[in-house]
Amino acid sequence: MPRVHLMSDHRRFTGGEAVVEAGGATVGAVIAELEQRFPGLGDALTHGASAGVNGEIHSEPQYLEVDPDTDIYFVAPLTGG
Amino acid sequence: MSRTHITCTVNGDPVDFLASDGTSLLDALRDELGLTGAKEGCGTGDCGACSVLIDGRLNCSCLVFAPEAEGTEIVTVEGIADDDRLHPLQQTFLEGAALQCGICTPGVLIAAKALLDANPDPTETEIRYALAGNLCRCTGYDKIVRSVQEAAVQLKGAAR
Amino acid sequence: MRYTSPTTVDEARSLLAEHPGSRVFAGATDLVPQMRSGRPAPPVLVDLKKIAQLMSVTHENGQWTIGAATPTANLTRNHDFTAMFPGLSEAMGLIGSDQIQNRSSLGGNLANASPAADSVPAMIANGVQAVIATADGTRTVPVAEIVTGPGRTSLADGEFIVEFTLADTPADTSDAYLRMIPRTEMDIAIVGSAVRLTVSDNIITDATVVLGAVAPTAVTVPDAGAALIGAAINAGQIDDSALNTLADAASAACDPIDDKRGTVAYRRRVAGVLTRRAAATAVERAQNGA
Amino acid sequence: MTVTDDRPTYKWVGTRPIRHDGYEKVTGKARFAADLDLPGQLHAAYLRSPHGHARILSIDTAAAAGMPGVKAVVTGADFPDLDPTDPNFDVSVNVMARGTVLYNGHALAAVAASTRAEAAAAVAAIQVEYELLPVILTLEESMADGAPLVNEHNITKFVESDGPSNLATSNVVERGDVEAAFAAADLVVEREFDTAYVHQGYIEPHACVVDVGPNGKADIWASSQGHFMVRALTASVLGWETSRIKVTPAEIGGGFGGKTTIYLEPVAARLSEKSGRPVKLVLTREEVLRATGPAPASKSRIKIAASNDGELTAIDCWFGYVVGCTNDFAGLVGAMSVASYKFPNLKLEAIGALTNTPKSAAYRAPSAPQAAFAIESVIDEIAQTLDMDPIDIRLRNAVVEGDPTAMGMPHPRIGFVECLEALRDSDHYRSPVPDGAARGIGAGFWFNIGEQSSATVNLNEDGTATVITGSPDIGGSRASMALMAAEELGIDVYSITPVVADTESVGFTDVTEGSRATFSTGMAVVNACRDLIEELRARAATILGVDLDAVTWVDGTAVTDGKDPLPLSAITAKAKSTGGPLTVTASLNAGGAGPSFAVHCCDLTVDEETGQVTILRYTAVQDAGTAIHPSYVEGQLQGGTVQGIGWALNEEYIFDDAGSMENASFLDYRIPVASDLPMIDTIVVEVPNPAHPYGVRGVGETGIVPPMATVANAITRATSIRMTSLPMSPPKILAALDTD
Repeated sequence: MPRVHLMSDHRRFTGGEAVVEAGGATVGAVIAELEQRFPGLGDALTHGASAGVNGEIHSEPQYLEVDPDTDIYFVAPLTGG
Repeated sequence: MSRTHITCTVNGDPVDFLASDGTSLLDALRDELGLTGAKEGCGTGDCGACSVLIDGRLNCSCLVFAPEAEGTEIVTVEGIADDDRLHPLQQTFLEGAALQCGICTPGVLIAAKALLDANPDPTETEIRYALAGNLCRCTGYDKIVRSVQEAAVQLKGAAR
Repeated sequence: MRYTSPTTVDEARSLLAEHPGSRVFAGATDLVPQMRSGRPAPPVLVDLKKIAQLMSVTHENGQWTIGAATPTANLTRNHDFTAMFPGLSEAMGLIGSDQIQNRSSLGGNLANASPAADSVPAMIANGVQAVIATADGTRTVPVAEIVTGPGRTSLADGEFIVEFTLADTPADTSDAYLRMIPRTEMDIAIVGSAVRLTVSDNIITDATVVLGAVAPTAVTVPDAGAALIGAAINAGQIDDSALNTLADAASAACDPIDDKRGTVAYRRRVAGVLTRRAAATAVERAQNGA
Repeated sequence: MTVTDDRPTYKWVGTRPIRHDGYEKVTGKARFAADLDLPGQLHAAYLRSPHGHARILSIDTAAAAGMPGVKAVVTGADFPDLDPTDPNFDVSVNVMARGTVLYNGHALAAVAASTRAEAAAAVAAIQVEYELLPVILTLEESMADGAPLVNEHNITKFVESDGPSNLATSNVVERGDVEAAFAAADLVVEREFDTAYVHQGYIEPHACVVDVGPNGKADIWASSQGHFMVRALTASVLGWETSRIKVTPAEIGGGFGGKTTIYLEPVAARLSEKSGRPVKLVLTREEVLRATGPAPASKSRIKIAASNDGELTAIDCWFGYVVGCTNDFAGLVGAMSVASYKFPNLKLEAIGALTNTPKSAAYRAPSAPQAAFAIESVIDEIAQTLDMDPIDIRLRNAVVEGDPTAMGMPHPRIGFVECLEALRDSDHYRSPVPDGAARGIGAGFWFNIGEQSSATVNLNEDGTATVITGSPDIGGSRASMALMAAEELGIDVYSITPVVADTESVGFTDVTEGSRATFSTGMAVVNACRDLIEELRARAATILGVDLDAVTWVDGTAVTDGKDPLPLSAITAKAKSTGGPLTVTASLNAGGAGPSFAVHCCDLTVDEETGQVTILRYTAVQDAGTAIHPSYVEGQLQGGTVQGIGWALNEEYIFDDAGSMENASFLDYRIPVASDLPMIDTIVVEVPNPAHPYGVRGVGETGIVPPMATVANAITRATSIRMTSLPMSPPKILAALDTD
């Protein structure tokens, strides 16, 4: 299952776990499963984070496809100057 | 506010226009004559983007009241090329990438021309002080200074 | 607002009398920023630059006469003048950019009454006199008596400065002006220090020290002058203890404020440092006949 | 000088043609937003709050509306109230205050009149009654227990919240066991730092002209870093459908992040709508400084553990950013600058605190410079304590591909080590430090971002091409687009006309920020060109009477065995007979923006009697991936460096106790002038970004990250004092020397 790496700010939903596994073929599906297991986390990830997948950061990752061995890093939204 | 009829020479052409007495020469050039090359970056003489030559002297046109232009000869960035041939400073600025956004460029070119008109062989330090009244936020001045140096070399070569 | 450009002093005098609240100007380098920052526009602007007397520089019979509206660049490009008054020229060469110096004038720099005006300490140190057009004639006063506080002068309504006079410096006398600004250009002085002195047989026989930007007006510091007078010059260097006394006197004379440009402590400290350095430069010039 | 890491050889990429928009810019013909005038145009002016924080009890505009020349007046009542949860709520409130002014300079009314003078006179006639509220100016005041609210609508992001507060955001990132690492360390250095508000300082004040026609459609000409952004935000603030607005990009006179948002356009649009006339709105310099985007002030605490041989084993740091009066600051990731080094144990906490000061905006590598100043200073202190060369300690700990970023995701291929080595081997670093001077080193990086871009490439009948994009050109990007298109198509770079088109003439493109234009929009151009080449091959096959597979595209010609090569111009000349015009559009949402690392080196002197710093020599080394137009890459490095030097030495916002900015002019907000500086030498390192067809990394942002620490570290080595507060102005340096 894809491994999800959480910012510290989101670990309050997982009882402190920094890395959790969740099934799904897309980042959106992974988030949906996390919401089921950790109510509130899905919403926080959807609205307050970007996702780093395969070395690329995506601000709207919902439909991004992931493999079972993918690492998903949720990070604070990135901006530029 | 009363309006004054002003007659002067701009970039070699005799012109006349009406301007309110409190209007700056910068606004008169831009609004009455349509010469928008000179820019307003501050309106207080601190950035040099509005630089023009008045009777050969470098001025911030934002500090000059329009009626003061009566009878003067004014040169703006629009007037420094020789017909279709760019002034060597314009050419070296292009070749040397001495501009990024380009908003300060008209004023810098005029200030650099005033320098080279008076001092054909300036040192780097002289160039830097001569351009100290022209703020540029994009380039860090490096390529501007180098391009002025290159133009000085070309102008001296042409003068020989 | 109406722009006028009289061609005689009389004409300017009449305009000012007819239109109370009107303003004379030369370079407008202070006037325009003041108007932009919301200060009320005067009903009539009186441009003094069309009056030949105010735009001329003459040197006759050991005396310089400088029109009050003359651009400072005209003076800093005048080699005779800069050779005789290197410190005053330095001060004028520090008033803003080349663009500003093609407009700024000694009259404007003085009458604007900024505590930080660069040319004022150097003018006072050199004993410059101001010739003022009054309602019905002229009066002549030392530059030191013009400014009475920030933005305030002893000029009565309708009065304006016509010209400045100053005498040639003797060969054994010279001056220097230094100021502290955070950048190298385009700043207002945090501290300015002008020193004029005379060196005779390796002894300083006369000295005047005037500070700018450290008090409501430029201040002459008699104690600092006194610290220099009598000091020995050894191989071009002023006696150390005299320099220390000088620096302490300069610092002690400061009555500065904390503002966006500098702190009280900084101004006091640097007033001493710059005065010491300016004195050293002035000595070098005096001994080299500059 | 360029260091190339197995970079392919190109014909056009990496050359230095004269930029296509250059002629207009050296002859005064380039049209910036304030250069445009429309027939019948009105001029607008703002009323701005003279108070740092106040409730607006009433606004009486009746007298103003009746003044000579006045055609329209607007206040907050003329704009819809967005829901506080709307992502554009803060922009909306900043554009025009509703009910409360949040900072001195906050706009609360505007007037359109026939002349600027009439508009200004009418503004002065607007009567406002205020009820003064407490003014919060510092991080300590903002975070104090029981502190009054800066902005009653602020809800903290990222953490659980029980109502409005002054906390904007809070992020924590941790890995390893920081406590254990500190306990076991040979050396621990801990320091606190602070930095002042600084402004982007673009020379062009914000400007726009807006004409709302009788059909309700708005034509906007504006200077911005993204005209699609202007369209979206303006529509949102006005409560309009996006399709009512067309935005034409004017030339932009500098942005540096500060023009990634809007201030004026909805105001000018409403004034135009009410008056039925075009309205021009141009800010004064004072307004730019008082009411547009400063970068946040900051405080920080940094604690780093090291072993005696220079391994950095742990970092524990806290950053507090002072973000101004609203909470759409999203730049805390900049604090991730710690990820320049491996740090097996790491704790990073960053908060944003609200104050009654202007809403902050992005500025080149947002929030990274403040963090890098602190971290690079502490690392330098460790190097000094261990008597290590400052480059060696960085090489010993520098991240390479696969090492984790602060948030854990591995770094892609990066060029930090290459930059450090390039500086180590440079003439500057190998030269002795001049007598009386000292040398400092600093480093930093920026992630860069990708996002959405579109490009259309039209081939013209004569074999030339027009490259149309939606990325405003803030530093020479048109030339880069033309170079990449020339490389792809195989035609002369001067046969290409790069154009930045309006919102109705090119596909959607995100704002030019995060150093993304040459990366993402460039990639769209390359994709369009590659599709076009496929089409050119097909047309050539038709003309030559061969199979498509038999045609290859080589250096601007269609090549097939046994026949003369067919140049592009021969194909475009027969476009009509082979299927019609040759034009292709490409769009993408780019991932894979490559981080760009930099290392800077500075020689300077300190006048220990006045505190004045003089910079003698400066070298900026940076990884550009591939430099498409090296002159403009160098220019980005030099410009960012000098902005950083200004930030280091003299730039700062000075507020009085009531929150009024005391130095709102270029005279007293001291950006560097030409005589302050030496030449800025550059070394462009090229470690290609594998995610871009030409290996491009954005270069615009990183240059501003290292200078503050570079200068501070040199000052320390010159004087033995450690400056921990920016700006390092002469009074602060002298005070530090005196207390040392």
